[in-house]
Amino acid sequence: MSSRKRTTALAALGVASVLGVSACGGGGTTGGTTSGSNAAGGAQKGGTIYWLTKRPAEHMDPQRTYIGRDIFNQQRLVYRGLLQFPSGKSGADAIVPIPDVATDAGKSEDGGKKWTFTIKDGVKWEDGKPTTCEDFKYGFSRNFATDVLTGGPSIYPLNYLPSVAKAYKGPYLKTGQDVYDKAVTCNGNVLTFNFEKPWADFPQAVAGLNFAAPFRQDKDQGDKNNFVIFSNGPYKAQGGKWTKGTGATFVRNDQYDPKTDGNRQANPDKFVFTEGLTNEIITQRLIADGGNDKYAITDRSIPPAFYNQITGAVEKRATNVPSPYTFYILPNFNKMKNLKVRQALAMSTDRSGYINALGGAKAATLAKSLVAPDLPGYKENPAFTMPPAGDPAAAKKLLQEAGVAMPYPITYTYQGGTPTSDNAAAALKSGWDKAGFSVKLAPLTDTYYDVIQNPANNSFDVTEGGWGADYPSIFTVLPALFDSRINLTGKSNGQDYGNYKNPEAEKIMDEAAAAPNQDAANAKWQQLDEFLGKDVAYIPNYIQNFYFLHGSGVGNYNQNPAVSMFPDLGVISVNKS
Amino acid sequence: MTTTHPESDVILEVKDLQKHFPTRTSGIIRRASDPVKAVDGISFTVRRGETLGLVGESGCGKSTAGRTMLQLLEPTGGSIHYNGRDITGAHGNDLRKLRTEMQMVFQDPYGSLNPRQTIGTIVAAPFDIQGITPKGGVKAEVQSLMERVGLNPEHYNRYPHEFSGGQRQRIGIARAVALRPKLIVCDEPVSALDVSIQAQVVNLLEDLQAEYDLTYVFVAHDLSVIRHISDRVAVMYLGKFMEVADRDELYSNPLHPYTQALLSAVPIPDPRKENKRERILLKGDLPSPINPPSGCVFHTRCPRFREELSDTERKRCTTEIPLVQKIGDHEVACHFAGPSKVEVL
Amino acid sequence: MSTWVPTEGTSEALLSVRDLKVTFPTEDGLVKAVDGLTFDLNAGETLGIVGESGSGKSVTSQAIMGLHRGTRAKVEGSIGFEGRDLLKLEDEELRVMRGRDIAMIFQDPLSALHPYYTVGNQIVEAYKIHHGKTSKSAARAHVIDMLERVGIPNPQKRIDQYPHEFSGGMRQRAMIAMALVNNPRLVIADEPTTALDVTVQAQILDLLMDLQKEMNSAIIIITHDLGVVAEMADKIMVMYGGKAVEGGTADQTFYSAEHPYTWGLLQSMPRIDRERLERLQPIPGNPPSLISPPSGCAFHPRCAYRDDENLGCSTIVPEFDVQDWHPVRCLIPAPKRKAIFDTEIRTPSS
Amino acid sequence: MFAYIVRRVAAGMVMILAMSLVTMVLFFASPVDPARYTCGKNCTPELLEQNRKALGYDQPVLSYWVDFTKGIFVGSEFPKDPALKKSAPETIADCPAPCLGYSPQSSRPVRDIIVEKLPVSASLAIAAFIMWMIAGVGLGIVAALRKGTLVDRAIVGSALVFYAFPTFFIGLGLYVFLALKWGIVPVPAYTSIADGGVGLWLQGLLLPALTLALVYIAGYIRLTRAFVLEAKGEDYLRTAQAKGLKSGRILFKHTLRGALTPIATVAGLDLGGLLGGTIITEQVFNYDGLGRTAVMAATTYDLPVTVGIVLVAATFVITANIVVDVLYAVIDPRVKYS
Repeated sequence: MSSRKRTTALAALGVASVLGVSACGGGGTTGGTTSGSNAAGGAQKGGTIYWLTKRPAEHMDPQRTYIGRDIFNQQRLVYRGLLQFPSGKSGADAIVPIPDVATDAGKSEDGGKKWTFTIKDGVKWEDGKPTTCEDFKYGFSRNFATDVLTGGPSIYPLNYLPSVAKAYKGPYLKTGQDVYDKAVTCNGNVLTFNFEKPWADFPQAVAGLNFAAPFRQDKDQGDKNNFVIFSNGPYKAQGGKWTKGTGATFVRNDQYDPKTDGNRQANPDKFVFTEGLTNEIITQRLIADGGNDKYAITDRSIPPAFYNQITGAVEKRATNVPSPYTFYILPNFNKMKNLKVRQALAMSTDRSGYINALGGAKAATLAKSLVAPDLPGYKENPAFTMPPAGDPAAAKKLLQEAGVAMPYPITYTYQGGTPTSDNAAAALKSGWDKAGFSVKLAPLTDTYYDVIQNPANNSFDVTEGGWGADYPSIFTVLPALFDSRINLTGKSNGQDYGNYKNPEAEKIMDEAAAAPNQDAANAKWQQLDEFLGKDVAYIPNYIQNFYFLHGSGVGNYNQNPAVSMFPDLGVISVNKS
Repeated sequence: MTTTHPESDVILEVKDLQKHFPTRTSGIIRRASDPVKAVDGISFTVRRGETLGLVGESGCGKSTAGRTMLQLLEPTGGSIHYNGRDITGAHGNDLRKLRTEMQMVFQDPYGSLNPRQTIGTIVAAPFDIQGITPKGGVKAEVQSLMERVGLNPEHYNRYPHEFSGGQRQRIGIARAVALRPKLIVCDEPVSALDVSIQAQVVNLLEDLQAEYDLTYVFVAHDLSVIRHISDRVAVMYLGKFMEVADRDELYSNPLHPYTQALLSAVPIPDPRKENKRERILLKGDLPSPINPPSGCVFHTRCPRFREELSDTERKRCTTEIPLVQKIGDHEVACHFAGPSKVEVL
Repeated sequence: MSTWVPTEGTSEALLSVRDLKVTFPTEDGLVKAVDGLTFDLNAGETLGIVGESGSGKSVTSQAIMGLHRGTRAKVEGSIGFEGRDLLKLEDEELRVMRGRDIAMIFQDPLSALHPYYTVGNQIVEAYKIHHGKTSKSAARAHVIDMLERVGIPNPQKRIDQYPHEFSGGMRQRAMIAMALVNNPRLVIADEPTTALDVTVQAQILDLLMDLQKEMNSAIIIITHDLGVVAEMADKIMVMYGGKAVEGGTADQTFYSAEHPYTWGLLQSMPRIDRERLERLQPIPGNPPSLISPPSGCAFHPRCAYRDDENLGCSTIVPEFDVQDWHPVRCLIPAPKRKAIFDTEIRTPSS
Repeated sequence: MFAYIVRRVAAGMVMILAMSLVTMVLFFASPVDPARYTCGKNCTPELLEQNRKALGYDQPVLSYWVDFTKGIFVGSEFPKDPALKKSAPETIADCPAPCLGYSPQSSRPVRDIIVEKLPVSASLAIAAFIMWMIAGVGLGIVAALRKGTLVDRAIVGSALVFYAFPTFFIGLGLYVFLALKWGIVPVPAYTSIADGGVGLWLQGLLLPALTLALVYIAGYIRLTRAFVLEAKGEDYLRTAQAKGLKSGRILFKHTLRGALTPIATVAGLDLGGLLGGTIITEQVFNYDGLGRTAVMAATTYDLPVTVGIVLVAATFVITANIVVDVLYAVIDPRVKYS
């Protein structure tokens, strides 16, 4: 799963209990961590790695998978696509797409509208049949069956093929098949995508998501396939499927030929995934480091209650890195129409108080933009100059300049119900109150999204959100949250909870999307971010940190932006003592 | 239906009273089957100021009869006239008003008192239910009642468990007489008490009867107590009256073979007399009230039927239900009523 | 009958109880349930113990059976049975005697029989435990015979029925069959007919007397019903507050009763065989506390004839002279007691 | 008796159908839109509508229930889309009777999920049941026989300690100390007999079953103790003693037969309740049984799985009730059903 609901819930639940969800690429300059006694390259082969987690995987169907963790685990173990991100690299190097089943990183023509890939020979499915161009074409067609295959990131292919989407309902109903056959073609082993608008970062999208993964038509059973795993990668699932609530065991796929790859190290013989554990149990097991837990890894952060136990030898097995998820505070533009008032709000936002409530520096890092630092084109947003704890005095001045009656009453609506979320909200209230606001806290539980996604509901002045990029492009961040044309439909405000609607901002978005190359696009995105900052469309709050433990027998342990800062299974190994 | 003038000396007139409890068949769909005929057609009158004793062995229907005549159980058939007024099937407000005039004293003095209520509350309950405030207030009235039945009025705030069995029965009596009823049905009021205490309660009931001009229907299995307290006695067997007569007449000259057997079975606290007595022993067990014997319900155990009758006479007993006939001052339901051949007492 | 019990050491009675005391510790204090009881019982004889609830009559029977062993009750004195003191026996020695030499009939046969086992099962068990070598079929045949003797019709069928399938009277018959199955020398019947209807009571009492004649057993019948003892007992012991207050033959007790409590019992009972004369004469007040009994004579607070000044009823504890032929625990001089009985107490035969 | 059982079973079935309706009505009345949970991240109103349709929540609750009930008796198929069935029959999931619905979140018929998870819950329940019956009843008898002594107080007291602690704490305590910190037992994980043999199956069951048993033991000690003490006061025991029976026979034949009958009743009902899943224990030990699945289904708004488990659990409880009542008639000859 990776609904915005869950993503935003992160903010409310706090870092410690947050679910590692939401698709993401990453990139840029920060993250990346490697530990373990074996350096990459010299890793031992064999052994079993145990992945312990809480949140069950919701899909194993590549076209339906939208959770970063699951996308990259699928890519590293079982699903080989056209392109991939390199294993074990750090920083910006980690998110440069490299060929996988394609012979190269793709060629674009027509200003990014036409993309062609050539399919390698020798990449076989687990039953020994070759992975063909037709498999890719068929896999891509499944994105259009939105009524059968729910939950996936089909919005991207549909966005770039709007007229196909109108005519074609996927490979099951087959209506409009001819239209699709023109948009995506196979000529021998050459696969061509004919998009209706330029898609400059298509390679990033292909490597960062699995919507373009190949799929065997003879194996397709629609929804029934959801947890079936049919591999063309180095491993295959025992029993051919994932068991929801339990997990799965992956063993080596004898049809995999490493010579066709060169990226996945595929060191362990076996991967065992166990889902449904609690964060506390995972942490306790990893601290204890007994039995098979010596070879265990996780995607669950250490809860703050355990921070004082992470010392000595245990501390050496802990990693703390910023995740790709950024959390922000946003004013409701239906209510807070005065720019000065919004500026005063931003100026008095006590972000360090908020982070302390979450568990401090180990739990979260101060955000300087809604855009995550790993994304290509990231730049600190120059509009946000306020100190981490806010400046109530300066804010008060701004409020006075705004000429509004003080105290200025506002309602802060957040997803509450936990002590952590309530403490965090209290920290915000205290800062804002000092500046001359009069803050009413409105914690909501089940009805949270009914309130903040309802454009007619003006009960709140301020709320919060959280977001991670779907693939390494700011396109998947800012327009998704602030483009009124895709969000505001009358019935719902989509992800634009603040009902932000600004033609000037949208013009910049269009220019960025139409940019012929990534550098040009990134310059435009930076301009957009600054514009949004000046307009106080959002206030960057914090970046959630990943604070993971791993077992003492794990070698080549690496978290990097290529895999959304989760443990990279492409390089991991077992240290045999 | 004859109506009696309110001023007449008949306070209660019961005609052909029936109380049947339904039973169901076994089987997947359960249909109603033959009912338990706990009370099966009894008729009698109770005169103002008298005590009518209702006696019989367990299962004869005497308690059910007592409850049905007070409308604590809804009668299956027959009619009940109180002071000439037909009260059969009275409910709601009518019934509530009737309760001011008709009350009940129960056997188990502990079971019929709410253990979480104080004595004051229990005795005051009739006033609350009827919405009556006596002169001088409820508390004063209750305390005077307590005093009257031989309880210490200072114990007003105590709970039932703090009292002995005899005292609890006094509480039950105080509650019953609180509204100055005209008629009280006493259901085995002394059978749970020790001998010495039993006499205290019997005396109290007699005193109250004289003082408040009460009429009693006294239900008991103890023939000695019944003889002591009753003016007239009705003997019940399997839901029917066997014999009704004035007290001393019934005990000294019982005409029904069942009455005779019953009386002869009671041991007398007099060894010499006891050694000389000859018992009329009943054979076998009480038949089921679901399928009572045909004809006379007593014939299966009747010593006279067994020992004294000819085959043709027996045929009559097994086929013909005996009607109540008047013999002297007795009303007897027996085809062959008559004095016993042995002295029963 | 001579004295209540013979002089010390000369008793040749089947059962010879001397100064029996049973006490139970409770939260409120020590309950003296039985306080110094002495009596004898010969084979073929019936002793009626009469008293109200709390008088100690049932505790006495349980003490004889040794049923207080293993509980917090303390039993003192001696219980001689065929020359052996039951209180000094080992548990196992006493167990072997239970049911074989001394048997018991309880008040409520429904609760006294195990609801989950057939009547036959329970009686066969009672027989087999003391006749280990008897085969199952022989034991069963014996039990069927026994059921027949106690007047249970169709015993071959009834033996395999459960207690709840028996009527009250039949259950008590079965209970009697169980008690008598081993031909015990002594049968203790604790209120054996209280739960039964009069007509059934008559049957059961008749049965007990017949069987006693047949087996020459001694019977202790415990009851509150003077009618029952009048019918059954050769001698009677009236108990009050854990103590015997009057002991004697049945005639002595009914026709020349000397204790005011016995008088009270006789006076307070309504009589079936008599026309109603006047009000009942109840014994005023309530039974005494067994934890802190009244000082002096335990009955004095309820006694109509007490004389504190001259006799010291409230201070002096009256004796029960077991060497007397009609012992009475009363401070009123004997001639005066006789005079009161003759003039004020309605005699049963009057 | 047969007629009685037929009547009870019929009444139970009606109750189960009524429960399914109540569960669905409550679910449909909830303000939460379950389609949001399946829609994915960049969800649009159109996608949301498609999701709702795929989930089957676009119809009124009553027709949803009628569909469901029909499925129980005649089976069903998912999705119910004739066009799709015609063009791509391989995508239609067949769900033969008794069909308990299809979980779109798990992409499989609910019955398959239950068949998969039930052995886990049942293993746990039965293992715990055996533990607590042996320990609870045994200690209860000892406590009753030694009433008032130090032994009695020690047994009742220590039982109370476990009784006072929430299951979660007991489970976590056992898990962390016995398995993780001290390593006395292996980290518990469920292994089916088919996968790991009886040995591994039992090994995996040890801690979770112990946790569950500890919670129940206290109750059974108290219950057994009370019933044995009550039975000891019964007149029929005095009779048994008066017959001259040996104490062992009195205890085993006469005392326990009466005392353990009500225990059997309670035990049957408790076991019936547990077979439907043990939420906390399964969660603490990550046992993928019905209890944990039910919680997961409830938190992800997976109605079919929720309803399915509710019904299975209810069936166990109702069946246990019937079995216990019938058993009662077997144990106690006084009880007769007609």
